[in-house]
Amino acid sequence: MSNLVELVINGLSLGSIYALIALGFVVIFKATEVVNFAHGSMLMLGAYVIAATHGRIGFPAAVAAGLATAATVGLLIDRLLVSRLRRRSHTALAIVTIGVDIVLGAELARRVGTEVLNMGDPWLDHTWRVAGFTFPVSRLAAIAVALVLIVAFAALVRYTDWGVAMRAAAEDAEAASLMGIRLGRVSMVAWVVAGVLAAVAGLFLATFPSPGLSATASTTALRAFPAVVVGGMDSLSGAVVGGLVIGLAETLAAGYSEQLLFLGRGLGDVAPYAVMIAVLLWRPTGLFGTRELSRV
Amino acid sequence: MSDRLNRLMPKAGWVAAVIVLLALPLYVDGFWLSAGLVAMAAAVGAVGLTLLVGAAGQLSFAHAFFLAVGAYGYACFSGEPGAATLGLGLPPALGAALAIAVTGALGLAFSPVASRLRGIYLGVASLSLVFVGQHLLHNLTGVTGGFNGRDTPMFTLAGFDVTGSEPPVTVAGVPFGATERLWYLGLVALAGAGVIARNLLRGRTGRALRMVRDSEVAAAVLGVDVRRSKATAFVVSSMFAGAAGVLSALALDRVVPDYFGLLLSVEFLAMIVIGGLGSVGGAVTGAAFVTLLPIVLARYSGVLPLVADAGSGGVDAAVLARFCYGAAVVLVILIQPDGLAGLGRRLRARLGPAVPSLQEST
Amino acid sequence: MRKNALRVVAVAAVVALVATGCSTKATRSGGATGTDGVRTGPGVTADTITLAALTDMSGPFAPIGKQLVQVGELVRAEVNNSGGVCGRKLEFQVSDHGYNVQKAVTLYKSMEPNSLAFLQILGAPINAALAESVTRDKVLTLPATFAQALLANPYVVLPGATYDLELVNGVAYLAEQGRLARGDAIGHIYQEGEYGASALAGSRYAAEKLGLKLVQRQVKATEEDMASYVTSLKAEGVKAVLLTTSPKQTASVAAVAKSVGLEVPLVGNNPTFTQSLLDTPAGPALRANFLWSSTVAPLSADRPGPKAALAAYTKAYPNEKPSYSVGSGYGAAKVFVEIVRKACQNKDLTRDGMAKAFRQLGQVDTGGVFPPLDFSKPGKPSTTASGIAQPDPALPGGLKEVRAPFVSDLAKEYPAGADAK
Amino acid sequence: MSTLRVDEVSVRFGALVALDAVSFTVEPGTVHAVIGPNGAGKSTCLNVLSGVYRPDAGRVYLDDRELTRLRPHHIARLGIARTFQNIEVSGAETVEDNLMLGRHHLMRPRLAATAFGLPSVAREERRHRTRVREIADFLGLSAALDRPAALLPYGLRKRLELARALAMEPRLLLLDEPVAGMDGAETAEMADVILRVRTELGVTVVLVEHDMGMVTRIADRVTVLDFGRRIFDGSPAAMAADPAVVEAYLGGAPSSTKEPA
Repeated sequence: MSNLVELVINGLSLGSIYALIALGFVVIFKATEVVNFAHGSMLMLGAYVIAATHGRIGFPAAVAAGLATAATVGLLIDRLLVSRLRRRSHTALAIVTIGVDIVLGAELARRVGTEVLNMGDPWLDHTWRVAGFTFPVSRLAAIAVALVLIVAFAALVRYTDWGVAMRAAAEDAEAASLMGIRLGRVSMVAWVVAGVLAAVAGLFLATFPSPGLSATASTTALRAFPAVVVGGMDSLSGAVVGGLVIGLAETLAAGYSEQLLFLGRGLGDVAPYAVMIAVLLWRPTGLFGTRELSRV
Repeated sequence: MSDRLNRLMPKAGWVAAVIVLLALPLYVDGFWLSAGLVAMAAAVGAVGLTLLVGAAGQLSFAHAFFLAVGAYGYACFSGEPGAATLGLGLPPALGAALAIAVTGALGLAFSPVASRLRGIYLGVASLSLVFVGQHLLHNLTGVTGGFNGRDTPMFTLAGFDVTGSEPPVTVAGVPFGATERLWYLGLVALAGAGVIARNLLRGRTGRALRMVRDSEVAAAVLGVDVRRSKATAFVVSSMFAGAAGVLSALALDRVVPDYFGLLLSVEFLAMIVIGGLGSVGGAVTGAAFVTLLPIVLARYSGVLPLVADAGSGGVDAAVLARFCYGAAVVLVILIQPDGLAGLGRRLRARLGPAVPSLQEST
Repeated sequence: MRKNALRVVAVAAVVALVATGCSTKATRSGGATGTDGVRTGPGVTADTITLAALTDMSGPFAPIGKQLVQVGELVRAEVNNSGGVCGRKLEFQVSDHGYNVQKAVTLYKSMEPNSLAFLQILGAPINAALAESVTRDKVLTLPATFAQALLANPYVVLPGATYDLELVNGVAYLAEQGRLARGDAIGHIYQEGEYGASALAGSRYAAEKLGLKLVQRQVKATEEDMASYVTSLKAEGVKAVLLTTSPKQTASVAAVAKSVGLEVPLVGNNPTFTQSLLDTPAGPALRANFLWSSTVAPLSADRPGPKAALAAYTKAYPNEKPSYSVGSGYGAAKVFVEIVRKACQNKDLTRDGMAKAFRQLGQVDTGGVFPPLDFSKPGKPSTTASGIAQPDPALPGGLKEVRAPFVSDLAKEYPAGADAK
Repeated sequence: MSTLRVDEVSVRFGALVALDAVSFTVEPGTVHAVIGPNGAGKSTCLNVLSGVYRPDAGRVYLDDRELTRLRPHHIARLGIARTFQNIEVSGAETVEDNLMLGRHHLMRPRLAATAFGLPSVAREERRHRTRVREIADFLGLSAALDRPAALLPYGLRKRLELARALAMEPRLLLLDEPVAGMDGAETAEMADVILRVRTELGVTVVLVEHDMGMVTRIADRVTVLDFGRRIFDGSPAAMAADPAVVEAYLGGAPSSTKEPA
């Protein structure tokens, strides 16, 4: 029983990081209908900058630098590529981000090599014990930061001009643009916000219980894809729910791998995708995604 | 006269290309033939994917999975019976055909998902096939040999070894071993794949697929069964992937699960984008570019300026190759949406008037 | 129109036929006997012997591949400076496969015809994919891995004990120290594939012999967060955890174990550790609980082999951080040079000559990089000894030897080799 | 010849009622116009007829055959063709290939035979291409056969869409605002084409239209919708005099009399 409780705690804390990654995907998708396959590299870039600079400038400044770098890359992708290709098919745009991911990923993998880079975070391997259960401080920080960011972001969407514009653009880009909404600005802010979210997620993905940043961090980010799809690509609350569901699925499948042996070994890695397929068969646009009207 | 010459030029070009390809094993060594074989296998797969993504507009990351099914399917159907891994000992040609059929059947099994989902949802959902596939390849050890994979059965046709050296054949003083023989099998497969894809794209099926891509509603009111068309595209594309899998298995001697990962699917997408979505010729060119670039760079990294020695921490051949094709993907979509195929068309249009287009444009 | 097309075909065919007549590929080098009475095979000319290295310099194992090639070059320079072998200079042909099977297979085909042997083929899936070709081409290879399944291949040179033996000795060491008793549970976290399967054979054997309960957890190479595995091992009350993982996974296990209060020894195989782990938050946990059970000596070991390897390496590459691969690469290259020398004595520098020389080698001393090696028994490991080391950030390589290589009583009875299950 | 019967059809989008128990009957061989102000539910109506939307209540019959439960491609195969308000042609394809798409349901689905390029497939293609050229002739598109559809001027693209619908050899043709965005001369030409389709080819035409003048000129019968409800059904002449139509559709001012409401 205590095993289950600890696994659930692990799952939810991992899920909160997936939620952050998923949120970044959804912001971009909602505002520009682009599926950003470069999200993993943006995440890794942010984390890499933090890891590479904290020794010289200290952790807080390194985090600021990491967020700024990832946001800048987001901005560049938007200005140099997405804004020029707005009229093209979503598939073409998705493939452009794959191209970006290949280039950025190759360079980051080359720099990190097989090293495991320390993130220089203040949480180290500290834990917090309550009623016999252990909570890693870094994951508590992750949950807290995720909560703050999600609330802040929800407020941004609800109360600011940009939020209104983004929702309008998501409804009908053409109509929004006729109504004087600057789609360019909506898209730009979305990419910058996504960059920040990616870097934050990257930071927490590379802190305890993970020992540091390694070249495979961007593949871990791929696991947020099932989270996004389970929640629904255009639903912000869906991203959060999807992240938690996937985190739980992965942790439970790994924790109970002996009991689930009939499904084969190494199940933790596939569980997110199995959950995703199951959800998609039931609801083709995810749990909270907008359903399309036309019937063909 | 010049008019006639103009009409004859492309034909002569084709004939020359065919002759060069046929004569190549006489001149180049095993490395180039082997690299060429890998490229031909990739080209067969890319042609299939361009039918699905380019013509039918369905984004799929599942191609590596279907390639694996083809490769392992062939190994199972034609493998030695009684070995550690399942083998039915069927004649290789039959085994290959069955492997392709099984791949098509799996494509059909996935098509309910494919036809329910649109665009990007399908793309992401198809990712799961690659991961579930990897899981199965590692765990169904009795069939797949697990992590270490299994050997590819030899391909023989009516007593003639295509992947061996019996009976010995020597042409113009060059002994024709496994690689040389397999080269011709690759050529036949590639030519077959190209012709089939072009026939499909030019006919009723291709027109319907492109209409489904452009507008599902319009296609439906024109009497096109949209779900069926999407399923057809998925099945046909899977069968091409199955054939590519068989060919890869033969080219690589052994099938190992690591090869059929997400990276392979992404490479296939890169091939068809660089080549030009929906174009058969483009898919072949793109496949050659993406597969040969890293191999050639690795082989000649010592000779090339700008390329650091591997492992020296600088930009070495492998990193450079990834930069090149990542950048190629971005640049093609940014400035040359029709890919290399479009570039070729434009060049030909400039060089000679009234040259019929060889590609099925999108 | 049709006539024209025919004419084109005819002309082209004639051109092709003429060209065929001057094909250059028709002449291919075969076996021959040189003027010095030495029979030569592929990769051997009158004044050079070419050895190939098919390695990873851009993929996940690039730093290992890179250091192995670097020390290989050092050994080569050493040999060539002292006159080479059989009056011939050693040449290396190095290719980078980036841990990609398809690339590796293609590159192998280009390297094989021009090389006497493969000084190195790095990567378990790549070795698996090439096993068939290696046997067919009868080319001696040295895989940079210690999986026991490789012993079955007569053309594979495997210096050192296999992963299973490392863990048998490791568990025996814990039992000797009184940290394990009959009836205790031990955990084993291992990667899927040959690496994990090989180690698992050892842990199963040791657990059975010592009356321990073995709790297995298989992980994928790409997994990084070990929290759920460690949590579930803790629930089983394990007294020690064996690790057959990547360094990053090792660090995650150590840190999580400490945080959930699982303060037990963690015993890892030789590829489970790199020095940079000690700079991460997992550093203190590793220093407290990690034991490196390895057939390769740590670089700081007080023996001539590791000392020479370290000295040569730091002299040639003062800015690099040497790891234990410097030692194992140095030792392996030495072994390989010995085989070439033996083949030279036999006046048979062919593929068959190399295979024969390999078996005739007898005892090989690598100056203590590896335990004394004996390759005379096909299918058996060249040694059953391995040592124990502990993390120590102050030393080169980050490891301090706590027990020199030994053969535990458990390992003596162990049916090591290709027939072990 | 067949009769299309729309029986109490309702369509709702959430709280919005797009069609509210609408009924009308299209007699064979007529041009039947469905008109109404913006948002009246005209396009929704056409979408129901062609099977793109499934109504929440009510039925549609072609003679005795119920269409309401059929998927769009089944309805198309029964001989109902349509065009779209925003032209839906494949821009990259040639005019001829776009027209060949209209023949899709008339050609046999032979995947393997097509793949291997059997002569019978080529023969079938040729046969249909001949017919497609005739249709192009009929609509004055012959000169443009080889051009990509995207390069045609707007008016010709509208006409191409109509030609593609005709290539399906339909019994019933549904046209969604066929003259939207056209100038006077183009409108007149299109009206002429539609009449020829009815008289020379004997195809029944259902026309959703905004252009009042055109409707009164060519329609045999008119159904007027307003806010999803049918407010009139009868001859064009009677419509002009109907007070409800005048009120709803003409903004309270019949164009002929200019009388304040």
